[in-house]
This record gives sequence, structure tokens and C-alpha cells, in this order.
Amino acid sequence: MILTLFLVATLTFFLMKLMPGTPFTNQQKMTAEQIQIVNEQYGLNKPIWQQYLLYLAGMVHGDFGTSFQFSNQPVSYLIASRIGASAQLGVQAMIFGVFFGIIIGSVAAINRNTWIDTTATVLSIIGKSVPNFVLAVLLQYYIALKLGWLPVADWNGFVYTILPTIALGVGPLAETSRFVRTGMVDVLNSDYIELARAKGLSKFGIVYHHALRNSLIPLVTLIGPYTVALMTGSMVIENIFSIPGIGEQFVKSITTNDYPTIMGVTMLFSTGLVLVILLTDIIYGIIDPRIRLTGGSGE
Amino acid sequence: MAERILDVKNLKIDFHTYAGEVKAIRDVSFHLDKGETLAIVGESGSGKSVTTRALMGLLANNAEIKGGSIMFHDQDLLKKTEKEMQNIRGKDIAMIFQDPMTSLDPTMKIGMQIAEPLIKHKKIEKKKALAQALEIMKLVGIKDAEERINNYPHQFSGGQRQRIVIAIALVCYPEILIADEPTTALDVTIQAQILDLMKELQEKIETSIIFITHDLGVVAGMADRVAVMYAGEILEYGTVDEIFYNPQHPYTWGLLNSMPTLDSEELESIPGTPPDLLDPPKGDPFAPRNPYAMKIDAEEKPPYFQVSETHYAATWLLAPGAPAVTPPPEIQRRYKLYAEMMEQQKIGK
Amino acid sequence: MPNPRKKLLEVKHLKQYFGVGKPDMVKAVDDISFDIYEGETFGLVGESGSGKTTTGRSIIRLYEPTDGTIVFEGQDVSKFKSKKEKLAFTRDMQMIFQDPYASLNPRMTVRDIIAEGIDIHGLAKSKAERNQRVEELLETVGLNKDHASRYPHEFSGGQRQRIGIARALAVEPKFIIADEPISALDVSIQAQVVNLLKDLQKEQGLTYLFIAHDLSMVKFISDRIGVMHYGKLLEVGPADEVYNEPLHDYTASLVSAVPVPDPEFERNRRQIPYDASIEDESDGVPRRLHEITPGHYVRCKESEIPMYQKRAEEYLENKAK
Amino acid sequence: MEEKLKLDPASFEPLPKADDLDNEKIAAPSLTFLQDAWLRLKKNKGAVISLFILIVMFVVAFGSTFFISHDDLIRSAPQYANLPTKIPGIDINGLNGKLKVAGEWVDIYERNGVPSDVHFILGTDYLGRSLAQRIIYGTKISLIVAVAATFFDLLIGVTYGIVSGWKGGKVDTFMQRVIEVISSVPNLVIVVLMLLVLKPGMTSIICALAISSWTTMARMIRAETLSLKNQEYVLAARTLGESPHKIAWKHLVPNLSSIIIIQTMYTIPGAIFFEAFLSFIGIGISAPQTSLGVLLNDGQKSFQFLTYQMWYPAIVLCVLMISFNLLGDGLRDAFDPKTRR
Amino acid sequence: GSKDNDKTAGNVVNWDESGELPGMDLSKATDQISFTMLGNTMEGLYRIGKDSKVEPGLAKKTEVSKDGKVYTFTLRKGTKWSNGDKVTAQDFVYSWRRTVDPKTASQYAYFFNGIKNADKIIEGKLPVDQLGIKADGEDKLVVTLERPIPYFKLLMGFPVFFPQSKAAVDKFGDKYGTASKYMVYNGPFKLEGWTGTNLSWKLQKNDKYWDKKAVKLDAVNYKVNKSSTTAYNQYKSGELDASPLSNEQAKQLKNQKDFVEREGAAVAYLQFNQDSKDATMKAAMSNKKIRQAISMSINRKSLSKVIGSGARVPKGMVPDKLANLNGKDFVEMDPVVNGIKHDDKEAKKLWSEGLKEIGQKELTFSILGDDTDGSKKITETLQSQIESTLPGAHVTVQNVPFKTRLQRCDTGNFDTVISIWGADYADPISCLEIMESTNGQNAGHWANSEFDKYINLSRTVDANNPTKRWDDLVKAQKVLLDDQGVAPIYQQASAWVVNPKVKDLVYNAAGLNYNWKNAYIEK
Ligand SMILES: Nc1ncnc2c1ncn2[C@@H]1O[C@H](COP(=O)(O)OP(=O)(O)OP(=O)(O)O)[C@@H](O)[C@H]1O
Ligand SMILES: Nc1ncnc2c1ncn2[C@@H]1O[C@H](COP(=O)(O)OP(=O)(O)OP(=O)(O)O)[C@@H](O)[C@H]1O
Ligand SMILES: [Mg+2]
Ligand SMILES: [Mg+2]
Repeated sequence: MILTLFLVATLTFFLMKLMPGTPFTNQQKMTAEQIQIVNEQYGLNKPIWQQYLLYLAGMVHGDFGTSFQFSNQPVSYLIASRIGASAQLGVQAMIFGVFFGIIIGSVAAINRNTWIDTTATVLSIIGKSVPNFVLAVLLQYYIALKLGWLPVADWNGFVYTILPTIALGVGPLAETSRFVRTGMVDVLNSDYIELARAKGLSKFGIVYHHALRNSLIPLVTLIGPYTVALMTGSMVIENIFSIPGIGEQFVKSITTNDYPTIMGVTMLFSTGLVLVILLTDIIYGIIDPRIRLTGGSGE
Repeated sequence: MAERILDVKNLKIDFHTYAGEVKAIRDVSFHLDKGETLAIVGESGSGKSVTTRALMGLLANNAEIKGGSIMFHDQDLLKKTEKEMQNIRGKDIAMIFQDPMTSLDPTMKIGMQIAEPLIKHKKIEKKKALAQALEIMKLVGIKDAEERINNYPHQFSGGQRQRIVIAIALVCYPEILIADEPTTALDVTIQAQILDLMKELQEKIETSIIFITHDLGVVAGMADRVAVMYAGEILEYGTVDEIFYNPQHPYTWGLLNSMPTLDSEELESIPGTPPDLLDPPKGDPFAPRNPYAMKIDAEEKPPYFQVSETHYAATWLLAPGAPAVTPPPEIQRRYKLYAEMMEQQKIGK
Repeated sequence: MPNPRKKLLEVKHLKQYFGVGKPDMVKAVDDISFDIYEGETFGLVGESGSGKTTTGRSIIRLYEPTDGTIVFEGQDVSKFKSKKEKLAFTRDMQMIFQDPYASLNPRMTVRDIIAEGIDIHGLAKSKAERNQRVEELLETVGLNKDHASRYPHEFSGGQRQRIGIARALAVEPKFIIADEPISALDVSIQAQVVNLLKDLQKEQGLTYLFIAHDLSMVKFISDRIGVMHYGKLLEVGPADEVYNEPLHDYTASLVSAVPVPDPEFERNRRQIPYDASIEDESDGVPRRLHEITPGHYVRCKESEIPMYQKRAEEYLENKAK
Repeated sequence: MEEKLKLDPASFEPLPKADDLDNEKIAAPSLTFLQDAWLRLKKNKGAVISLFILIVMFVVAFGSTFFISHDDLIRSAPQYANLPTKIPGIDINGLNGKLKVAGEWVDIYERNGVPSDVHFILGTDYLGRSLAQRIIYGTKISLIVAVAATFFDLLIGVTYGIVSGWKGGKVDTFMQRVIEVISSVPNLVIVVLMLLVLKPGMTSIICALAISSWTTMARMIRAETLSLKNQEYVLAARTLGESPHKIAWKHLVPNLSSIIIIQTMYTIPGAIFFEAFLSFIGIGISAPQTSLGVLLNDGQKSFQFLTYQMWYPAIVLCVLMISFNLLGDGLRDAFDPKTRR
Repeated sequence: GSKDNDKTAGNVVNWDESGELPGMDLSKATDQISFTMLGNTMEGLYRIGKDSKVEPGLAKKTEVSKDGKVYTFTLRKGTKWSNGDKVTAQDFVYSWRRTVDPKTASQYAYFFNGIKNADKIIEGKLPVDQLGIKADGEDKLVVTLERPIPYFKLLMGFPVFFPQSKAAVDKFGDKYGTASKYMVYNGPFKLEGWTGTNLSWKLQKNDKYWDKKAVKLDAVNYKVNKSSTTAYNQYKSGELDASPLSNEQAKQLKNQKDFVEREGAAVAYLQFNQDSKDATMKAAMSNKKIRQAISMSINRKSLSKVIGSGARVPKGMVPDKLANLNGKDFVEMDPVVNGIKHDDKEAKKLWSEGLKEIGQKELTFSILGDDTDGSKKITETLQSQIESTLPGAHVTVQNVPFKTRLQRCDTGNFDTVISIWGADYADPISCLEIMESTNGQNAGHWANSEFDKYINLSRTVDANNPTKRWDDLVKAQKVLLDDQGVAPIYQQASAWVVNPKVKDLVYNAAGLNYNWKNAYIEK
């Protein structure tokens, strides 16, 4: 895991160095003396390998350097001040998507091959197929502006989070409901559900006590992909809803060649993802007794 | 005569599949008396599981019951609602499934899995139910039951899991226990233990058993009466001795013939494959594979011919006027044994 | 059966471990030795997980053995280095698999499945010859030549198993390893396959290693039987002797558990319990196969030989009575 | 019961040995795997309609190469800028060149003095270029990106997965580590970095997708290969002396085909979505090329006034995505061994 | 704007901003947003009022020496920093020295060019205390120039020349100017709620401001919307009092009451790389006829329509309404027609002649532009216009991020590039000097000694004579355009919708954009 992060850091660092343009291009009005001083401040005058080592050393201490866009603002501070909104939005979207996804998916599975199932399927396919940035624009225009039910943009409390959460959460919702439906249908066809029925348990009892847990466990594996989707999605959603998050800042730093920020955020995303994958394993171990006790792969 | 607790009459079941209607059960009748073990044998796809599932009211969605009745005491199970069936399942009629590796919920502690029927049917609280579950675990021979009650299924071996499945079935002391190939997935040594356990428990709990298998060896050890199924029909039924020593149907002959016995030197195989139930043959379903087949076999379905009070066989060979045939040597050997046994019994009486 | 015949296969101290160096190492096969003579059927029985399949696969070199040698027709098979030698070996030794549903590639026609070996070994010069070979083989295993263009899923289990046999026969092997070829089949179909194997042996002089856990069937088909338990070979001997006069406790227990389609017999059957602790080797005393009576071996300590000899004598006495 | 039976002795004649007994004839028509899957797929209305839509879209998009020239893409006609839909002969507000301006339907064509014989079926964009043309072209670009992603998915993903799964052991462990590293960088980040180093445009997007998109495929193929390689028919081929690459080609690939096809059906919408996303945030396809994402981005800016400029590309994109998803689901059901008997 | 603004009752305005506020250290600030916030929260010697008129600031009295080289300012008494400290002449001295100190690396230090020793100090050749600024007591400030600067007072209204409190800079150290709490203010407003990276902040009325009676607004709330669609939606829903418009929005809304056009004081122009590494390209771009042909094939009228949001056909390199002399706008002094006219026929002719001269049949060249949406539209349009007019011209467009564009300009890695230059202050020189042969902004390396001569004259001989000076500049521009050194393509403007109730907000195209000091909301 550390190795992964190390490789990612190395890769991004050298990619950055390959990029055309420096943050101080065309400051022809600065004198050579001034530029020299700036380069020294940012350590840009050292040989690449030294810059690289310094960068790695700094990174270990959570120091990603200073943002080029904001004067004197450490990237770590930038990230720290922006991560909250992104995290809140991401978590809310995940909860929203997973929660309703589970409900819709289970209901569809229990009533499979009925109109309920068909409706749920159609909805989830549409949900999967409408890009979240399109959805965001539509929601903002129709719900917020035309109907006036919710604020158009900004980040000042829960009501402000509703639209972005929905826009971002519909993808996971659709995905979850498909996944849960498939899983639940499998589980409902399994021998132990048959046995549960043979015990005389009611439909609800079977679903609640046996089917649900077993079909939800594999859902854990989706946390990773969801995290990626939410990170990506947040870039536009934050932009559209003017949310002070890290995603839209990432896009901005790309267009302004703000290397320290690009690298910092890349590392943040990668670390987040690696942690989430690790967490997935751990959670899997906790909720699936087959793994918990043997420590190996369950069979 | 013992009390008759189950009487299945003219059961017909179809499955709707995308290839057409699978006529899985075609006019099956049998009954079960209190305390006895009825074995249903037959090869794969002959309809054994479907029959038992019908008894439990657990048929797949695409199944359609075309006719017949299942009288449990004096109630027709086929007329019951799902709610009413839920109260019978697990309490009056319980079932053991074939594969112990997959029939336990992998994410629930086994204690709870055993206790579930108690909580459902006896309406007792969880703690008491778990205590009773512990008792029954001991009864089915799980060592260190106190500790293992909190384990998950994967921590048990196949044999132990099958014991747990049996425990679940027996925890409410059902009147009928249906065991669908309970030992097929197990090694012979474990199989023998499980079979012994079942016999033992049957005596203790006084339950009737419907035992499904395709292994005639197991039938010989377990059953009081035997029904031989083929292509959705029962071809022959009778007491275990009657079926093994005085079989009348050529299919039963074939089955017995294709098993190596203690000193058999030759195996006779039954050529061909069972018929496709999408389009079952009009006459005797076994006719195409039957070396003794007669013209009428291809045209008309044979009725049950009574061999003894308890023994019936559906073969035209028993029809008055049918030519006498010579069964295979192995069967003749069995006839001889039967004759000896009858002799002894007469003497015994 | 007459014994002093040519040894076709010698397995010497075969060991096959999985996950060597890991905490969950499995000693699937742990130091077993046996010989198979030309033209005989050697049966291998044992409960699930005892290492039967692994043994078979190690012999045919699907696994690289951890230790030990396998000598086939006087040659150490691990010494085959060149492609040609390896190919020649694969022609002589073939395998029939357990699962009739998994052993045929569902995306190939029966013709291509059977002809695979013919193609690899270049046994047919033309397409017509190839097709003809396939049709012959189909007939040999009792199938119809029309079946050649069909796909495996259209066949029943028994038919599939026979296609698998035809595939093995296509390269005209001398030795066939049959890994539980019947255990997934119905009783009525089992006999078909077993009879076919027997007939083929008679006609083509094949040698079999027949693996099964159904002791009665093994006894029926085999000339000699080896009994495996926990990766070890516990007893080897003529089929009748092993089945009727088992020397090792484990074999006795196994035999006693076999259900027999005879209610009288079943009523009187008593299962002999088995205590696996006699196999516990933690005492450090070496155990290996000792010949108790001619051709009948039991794995035991040196010190236990007399005990087993006594057992063998008892059987003789009982028989005499 | 047998009393009433009065049987003709002739009926007790032995049944003539029917030859279909020994021959074990199979009555059912022989179906190959693909035929069978096709039959199943045909039962799924949604999938068939989707397939049809996709074929039409492919044909139109790629056929347009002959009709939509480079010049068409770059030629601007400001006098026709931002005209709404006008379909001759149809007089439904919204489709007749009228647009709601400040609550009133106004004939934009008339207002802008557009000659009466000029009409645009899907209206025009800010440079007066036919939106229909641009959507078709954009669809083509999106599809090209999708096809390219699929190509890499197949080329790299499948090969990688098979090699990794087949070799096993250390090789496998190493190859899995590589995948792990690649996939622990969100692929957007990879793409962004790529786009910074290369210049933005289709090549970069495709390169970026080539780097990051195949990992899922490789994972799935590897997992399946791991189980396939222990399948008895593969073992059988090995005992016959078949060489590994022949085994891969004859046994693995055909049996992986359903997974490959299904996964492809999910890769494609993923790639389309991704391209649209990149173009939407402004680092994707650049002029004069256009893509659905670019059109969406353009449309989004004047959405409050010219809703059609976003709605049309959005609808096309959604239909495309829905079709691929539905077809993917349909194929999965058709190929899924679990639903086979 | 539809609205009921009860929630922000009182004198509060909600304003849109298109990006974050990067920093408030006036020695380091480089962007419009920072300058606007500094201009409203700080005050220098003068404020720039309506139409770039100089208005009183901290300087109560100003004396200028005869030769125009020495300015003596007397500061207003009793002005305070927001922390209560007095604003003194030393604060100016400290601030100016800090800015020109090469260690500060101020990108706007070049503004000090003309103040005594400034250039040398910036180059590190002289110590900072040699800068031509002295404090004479607490209230008197003496500034010495190297040459007369006619627009010196205008400069003084620009934030780099504002005072800074040494106490505050020392106290906050690295953090100085990185958040609203790490600053002291002496302007009409204080900055509040700015964390350094967030998307909203506000200008809060400063109670310690010397002229606080003139300040009518309680607060201006700034909200950052990076999407103009969102900004407009917020404006429509009443959450904002103003929203910038994208080109398309502007086109749709230009007849509305609340539509406001903001001059940009910037002209976009095409630079030709006359120093290309590619010999053919170098020859082509150095060929006047080819440059003219390209320029003439551009239909600037239709281009500005495409761009929308008030973009106009340029009148030269100097935007109109930027500067005037005695009421006469610079662009009207001698209206240029060459270099910005559209004539397809002429273009075709010149093109084929030019191609012949350089011995080519056709020419493929690229247009480099930014990757913003607006810029993409421009390059697309240019591509279409040029290709359809000039036979054998093949245009590729390259849209790259801003910084990349600058870097490629620097390294000469382009054929033609769209540059845009905004005046830093309301004087034509600001827009013309960039084409001097030595100027770093002159990426195409167009060199013309006549042009350089006129620019130099305006700085030296004619510096104190406004009429002559303007004449020099007019001539310079004529030279530039006659030779088609660059091809101006449009004059920038931006379009907004603004709540009509917001009154007396001062907007200037050059320098500081918004001055909120006297603004109020009509009840
Ligand atoms: N849900 C179903 N849909 C369609 N056909 C079915 C279904 N369930 C069972 N069948 C068919 O009914 C017939 C009888 O099946 P059943 O499971 O009762 O056989 P069985 O005797 O239990 O066989 P086995 O020994 O393999 O368990 C088979 O042909 C089977 O294919
Ligand atoms: N590839 C493998 N990797 C690790 N362990 C294995 C592998 N193959 C087999 N084993 C283990 O080796 C032991 C012997 O397995 P094997 O398949 O040979 O048994 P078997 O006697 O054939 O059993 P069965 O009757 O179930 O087929 C088992 O414990 C099994 O789990
Ligand atoms: Mg069954
Ligand atoms: Mg095995």
C-alpha cells in the first residue's frame, strides 16, 4: 500500500516535470534577480532528483509545498480547508445512493418479474445512463430555479446539500439497486433460503433475517469504485453548485498549472482510494464471518 | 394397521419453461403411515424432489399443480394458503436438504439457525429457544455444543453441518421428516453415521420419514417401504423386502442389476437415457429402454397391478395373459432368497 | 490374476504438497509408492480429500511433484525434457475426468473435442481421415456418428462421460487414469460406463488407474486396490482381499460403511468405528508399506507387522471354516 | 382394477428393438452456443430494441463521414446562429422555429430574417452550424472513443488477464500489484495528467483510456481464467499435450467470450461517459472536432434560454448509454450460465 | 432582477465573483480580484473615481515640482488602520520598499519604473533604502522620480502604491494577507469571512475609515461561482444582485433593463511569430503581405457577434474609452483604418502575392489560444473565416491552458497566437509599450525602429507636453498597424446583469475595476 502510494507520487512528480509551462512563465516584468529568488523559494532551481527527494520528504510530513494560485497558501491548508465540503458531499451522496439503492434493489428482487421489478430496472438504467453533470444542470434549473424549492447553489447548511447530493448520488443509487437486485435474486435462489422457507419463516422474516445480510455483504466491494465515481463526480458537481470542495479546486489547479496543488490532490485522491480499498477488506472481514474467523478466503 | 398421516393422490405437476411444459410429476400417489420410513428411489430428474417440494408447498414459481390432493391427516395441503403452510412447515412437516455445504446461512450463528423454527412456531423467547437448540445439538451428536452454538457454518465439517441441518428439522418434533438425499454429498463413513443417527432419532422422536435417494444400498438400510420413481411416475412400490427380493418391474430389475453386490461378477446396465419430460412417451415411460418391452407398452400406460397387499407394480408384464419372461440371473437369485424368507416366516409364524 | 507381469508404472515415494512455505501448506499426497502392472486395473479409494485426484494428476504431470519419482515404461517421466518426449508421453498416458459437465469444452463440437488429441499428435493425414477416426471412436463408446457435430450441452451425463472416454482413446494410449469417472452418474448409467471401460480394456489391452470413493464399484472393476487416507496409502492388495479381508482398521471401517442393496445384509450391518490416532506419526517411529501376505501391503510400523500377519491368518482360518 | 382389462394378445408381442435406443438420438435441433444466446437475447425486447438503436446510431454516425466534411464542421454562419428546431410542415411550438422568449413564442427564423427555405431540424449552435450535423459528428467521436477503449480493453485487458491468471504464482502476484497501483489512482487523475503532458484531444483521451480502462477487464478475465484453468477440459487438453497458447486460444478465449462481451458492453458506456465528462469540464476533445460532451458543455451555458441546445445532445447521449446498458444486461442474461439449463 | 431581499435587508449587496480571492498582500497581488478587494479595503494617496478621475484619498495636499520629478504629499490627519494604529508616511515608505525589494518578488514591482532607483533596486543592484521615497515626519511624503510621469497620480490609485503597516506585516509573518484576519485595513471596507481558500467573503463597512460617512453600504457579500449558468440562476432566484454573463447569455439578455456592459480596457490581437524556428513559417510571418492578408480576411464584426458580451471591433491596439486628452478619446485622434479592416478581395490578392514572394503554394499554420470556452469560439471562428477566404490556407487551432499559452509564447513555440492585453492604467502607453522590440510581451518579435523611436520620445523629450506626447503615441500606433506588426481582432468587454437598485457603483475598465465606496441600494 505504501509502495503503491510511493509509485503514484513518483509518477505524478515526474509527469508534472514533463508538463510544459511553469507557474512563472512570462513574468518578463520580473527581473532575473526576482525570478531567481522565487525559484529558490519554491526550490525549483535544484536538480530534479533533489527536488524529488525533497518532495517525498515533505510529503511524509504532510507538506506538499505552497500553492501557486494562492499566495503563500500551503497546499496542505488548501486541502484541509476544502476537504470538508467534498467529504460531506461524498458521504451524503454515498449514503443516499446506497440506502435507497438497497431499498429499491431488494424490493425489485422480492417482486422479481413483476411490474415493480421492471420499473426499478428501467429507473436504475436511466439513473446509470444520465451523466451526473447533466442531471446537476437540470436539477438546478428545474427544481431550484423554476420551482424554487431549494437554493440554486452555495454551501450554507443542509438544504444547500440536497440537490448536489442527489445529483451525485443517483449514479451509486442506480448501481446499488442493480447490484442488490442481482445479489438478492441469487441469494433467494440459494439452498439456505430454501431451508429457511422450510422452517416456515414468513417472507419478511426470510428477507430480513437471511436474504438481506447475505446479499448486502458483497456490496462492500463497491465502496472503492463508488469512491472513485464520487471523487470524479464531485469535480463538476462542486463547480455547478459552487461548493467549496477539493474537486473543483483540482480542476482549477489543472488549468492554472498549479503543480503543488495537482500533486497534493492527486496524492490525496490516491491515498483516499488506497485507504478505502484497505477499509473494504477490513469491513468485509468484519461483516462476513467466513473471512473474519479464518482470516483467509471464505469458501 | 398404523395410522395413516399422509396420503398423496394423483398428483400432477407441470413446469412452465421457455422450452415448453415440463411434465415433471405425472399422476403420483403414495401414502405414509405413522412412524414408518418411506424411501423414494429413482434416477436424476425422475421427480423425487419435486414431489417432496409439493408436500412442503415450496414449489418453484413456474410450477403448476395440475391435479391431485395431498391429505395431511384430514386437511388437503394443496388447498392451504401460503400463510397456513408457513405454520405447517418446520413444525408438522420438516425437511432436510441434499447439500449440507450450502443449506446453512453462512452469516448466521448456527445456534440461531436452529432456534429459528422454535421462535417462529412455538413462540418462545430467544434465550429459551437457544437453550432448546443446545439440547437438540447434543442430541444430534455435536461435541462441545455449548461452545459451538456460537459458531458459523463454515467452521463445521460436512458431516457436522448435516447434523445441524437435521437438528433444525427436528427441533420442533415434526410428524413428518422429509430427507431429500441427505447423504449424497457425504463420504460413506460419514453417510453411515448420519443414517444411523436418523434411525436413532426416528425412534426417539417418533417421526415418519420420507427418504429420498438414488442409492439402493441406502434404501435397503433405511426404508420400511419403497417407491421406485421413473420419469415422474411411481413404477413400483412395496415393502423393502418386496422391492429388493421380489421386484416385478423391469426398471427395478435394471436398477438392482446395475449395482455391484457382494459377489456379483457382471453388471447389467440399463441402456439409453430417461425420456424427455417435455414430451413424455404415451405408454410405459420405461418402454424404450426396456428389453422386455411389448407392443402395448408403447401404446398404453400400464395400471398398477397388485402383487401383494402392500406391493404394486405398473408393468404390463403382470397383466393377465402377458407372456412369462425370465428375469436376469441376479433377480432370480433374489427371488430365491425371497422364497426362502417367506418359507422361514411361515415357519416363524 | 497372474502377478509376475511387466510393471507399466512405478510410483516411488511420491509427495505432492501445495502452498509450500505458506502457513496453510497442504500435504495432499505424502510419500506414497505403488506399482501398476500392464493390463491390470488398479483401484484407488479413499474418502474425500484423501489425495486420490492429486495422485492421479501428479502421475500424468499436471502437477510438478514435490518429491519422488514416477517411472513409466521404465523411464523416469520427470526426465522428459524435449517437446517430443513429452508429447510421446502424453500419447501413452491419458485421463478421464470426474465431472461430465466440466470436462468438455462447451464451446467446441464433439468432433473437435475428440479430435483434439488427433490434431496435436498429427494422427490424421487428412480431414476425411480425421472425421473417420472420430466416427469410429464415437461408435466405440456407443454413440452415434451424427453426434459429432453437436455441442456437449446437448448430451446427458453418461453420454458426456463416454465422449470424454473417446477423447482419451483418440491418441491410443496404453494407460488411462480414470478419476471418479462414474461418481457423478446415476446408478443405471454408471454400469454403462463401467462396462464400457471393461470392454475397452479387454479389446485394447489398456491399463487403468481407477479412482473412486465407491468401494463396491472399485472392487468390481479393479484387480488390485490401494486405500488412501490423509494423503497416505494405507493398504494395497488384490481387490477381493482388500474388500473381503481388510487388514488395516481404516479399510475395515470403510468396507463396513458401504451400503449394500440387500435389506437382510443391511439389517445386520454394523459399522466399524475407526480411530485415526493409529496414523498419528508424532511418535517418530517410521511407517511404511510392509508386505503382510504375498501382494498385500499395509502401512505400519515394523513392530505392528506380526499383528497384521495374525489378522491375515484369522481370515484364512475363517475362510477355511 | 385389472379386471376390466381385456387385452389383445397381440399387444404382448415384444416391441421391435427401436434403433433409436442404441443410437441415443437427440431430437432437439443442434444449437451452437451463440445461436442459443441469440435466441435468448431475442426474447429480451429491451435488448433487441437497444441493439437496433445502436446499429442505427453506428451506421448514421460513421456513415456521416461521407456527408459531413471538415468544412461543415468549421464553417460558421453567424446569420443563422442559435436557431431552434424547424421542421417544415410541422406546426408545433418548439418544432416550428419558434422559441419561448420571455414567456412568448417568437419565431426566431422570422426575427433573424432567415430565408424561408432554410430550416434546421435540430436547430443551430452559436456559430450557426447545424446542431443535427454536430450531434451526429459528436456521436461518431464518442463512438470512436468507445471503440478505441474497447479495443484496448480487449487487447491489453484480455491478454493481461489471461497471462496473469494462467501463469499464476509470482508472475500473477506481480501483475496484480501493477493493476493495484494503476487502479489506486483515480482514472480521471491519470487522464488529466496525460492530457497535461500530451495535448488535449482525442489521441490523448484514447491514450489515457488505454492506460487506465483495461484494469477491470483484466481483473475479471484473470479471475475467470483462474477458475477455467482448473476446469477439467483444460486439464484434458494439457494431458493431450496441447501448448499453452493454443489452450488459451481454443479453450480459454471461447469460454471467456461471454464475460468479454458483457464487460465490453459496460466498458463502452463508461468510455463514452468519460469522454463526455472530460469535454464537459473543458479538457477533452478540441475544435474543430466536437463530441457529445462538448455539445453538452456548450448547451449548458445557454440552457436558460436555448434549452434545446443541451437537451438534444443530452438525449442522444442518454439514449446511447441506456442502449448499451440495456444491451449489456440483455447479453449478460443471455450468456449467463446460471440461466442455462 | 426579480427579488425580495429581506434576508439581506439593510444596505447589503450580494455580488458574484468568478474565482477565489488568491491573496491580500498588496506587494504580491497579481490579479483583478485581489486588486479589487485591496482597492476597497485599503486606501492610498488617491482613489480612482468615476471615469478614472482621480479623487482624494490619504493625500490632502500634493505639490509637484516644476520639472515634474518631485512630488510632495501631505497626508490627511487622523486616519487609522483597522487595528487602531495611525496611518503614517512611514507606512508608505515601508510598503514601497517592501514591494521593490527583490526578495519580495513582486510581479508588479515594474510599476515603480520611473521612480528614482526603482529599476536598479528590483534588479538587486541597489539597496531598498535608495528608493525615491522619503517620509518627512508622520504626515509628509516626498517622492522623487527619474523622469516625469504624466499619469503619476493615476498610478497612486493603484494598490501597489498603497501603504502597509509594518507592525501588521511583522506580526502575521508568513500568514500576512492569507486570510481576512491576517490583515489590517485602512479603506472604506474591511474584509471578513475570507479564509484564504473559500468561495465567499464580504466587504464590511470600516468604522475607522476617515470618510466613513460617505460609505453607505453595510456590506458587500461576495460569492464565487465558477459556472456562469449557476451565477445567472442565482441572480434569477434573487440570491445575487449581479451576475456576469456568458456570451450566449449576453446575446439573449442584451435588451433587458438590468443588462450592463462593462468595458474591458483590453484588446485581443493576433501575434505573428516572425522568429519561428521553422524557416517557412518564419518567412511567411515576416512577410507583410501575408500578415495583412490574414488580418484582412478576419471579419471582426461577425467575430465580435460570435463572442457576444459586448465585444467590439477594435479601433487599434488601444481600447476606446480608456484615455482621453481634453475630452478627445485617444482612438479618435487619428482614426486608423489600416491593420483592422476587413476586405476579402484585397486579402486574397495580398495572400497570393505574399505566397509567391515566399515561394509557397499554400500555407498551414496554427492559431494558439487559451482553452477557455470564449477563446475556443474565437479560434474556431478565425479558423473558419481565414480558411474560407484565403485559398490554400490551412488553419489548425490549438487551445491550451493559459499558462501553457504563455510559456509557448515565451519559447516561440507557435505560429500565430491570440494575446490579450489589458491596460494597467488609463493611459495609451500601457497598451503600446508592449510592442517595443525589447518588450517581453512582444512574442512575435516584430521589430520596428520607428515605433521604438516614438515610444521613447513620449517617455523622454515629450513627457511633460501632453499634446506632443499623445502625438508620438498616435504615430507609434500607426506604424504598428500599417506594418501589421500585430492584428488586433476585438476589443474586450464583459456583460453583466446587475440589480438596477444598486447605484453609484464605480466601474473602471483599467486598473481597479470596482470602487464600492459610494455605492448604495435604492430603496
Ligand atoms: N423449477 C423448475 N423448472 C423447470 N423444470 C423443473 C424445475 N424443477 C424441476 N424441474 C424438472 O422436473 C424434473 C424432476 O426434477 P426433480 O428435481 O424432482 O428430480 P430429482 O428426482 O430430485 O433428481 P435429482 O436426483 O437430480 O435430485 C426434472 O426434469 C427437472 O428438470
Ligand atoms: N491445487 C491445490 N492447491 C491446494 N490444495 C489442494 C490443491 N488440490 C488439492 N488440494 C488439497 O489436497 C487435498 C487432496 O485433494 P484431492 O483432490 O486429491 O482429494 P480427493 O481424494 O481427490 O478427494 P475427492 O474425493 O473429494 O475428489 C485436499 O485437502 C485438497 O484440499
Ligand atoms: Mg433432487
Ligand atoms: Mg478427487
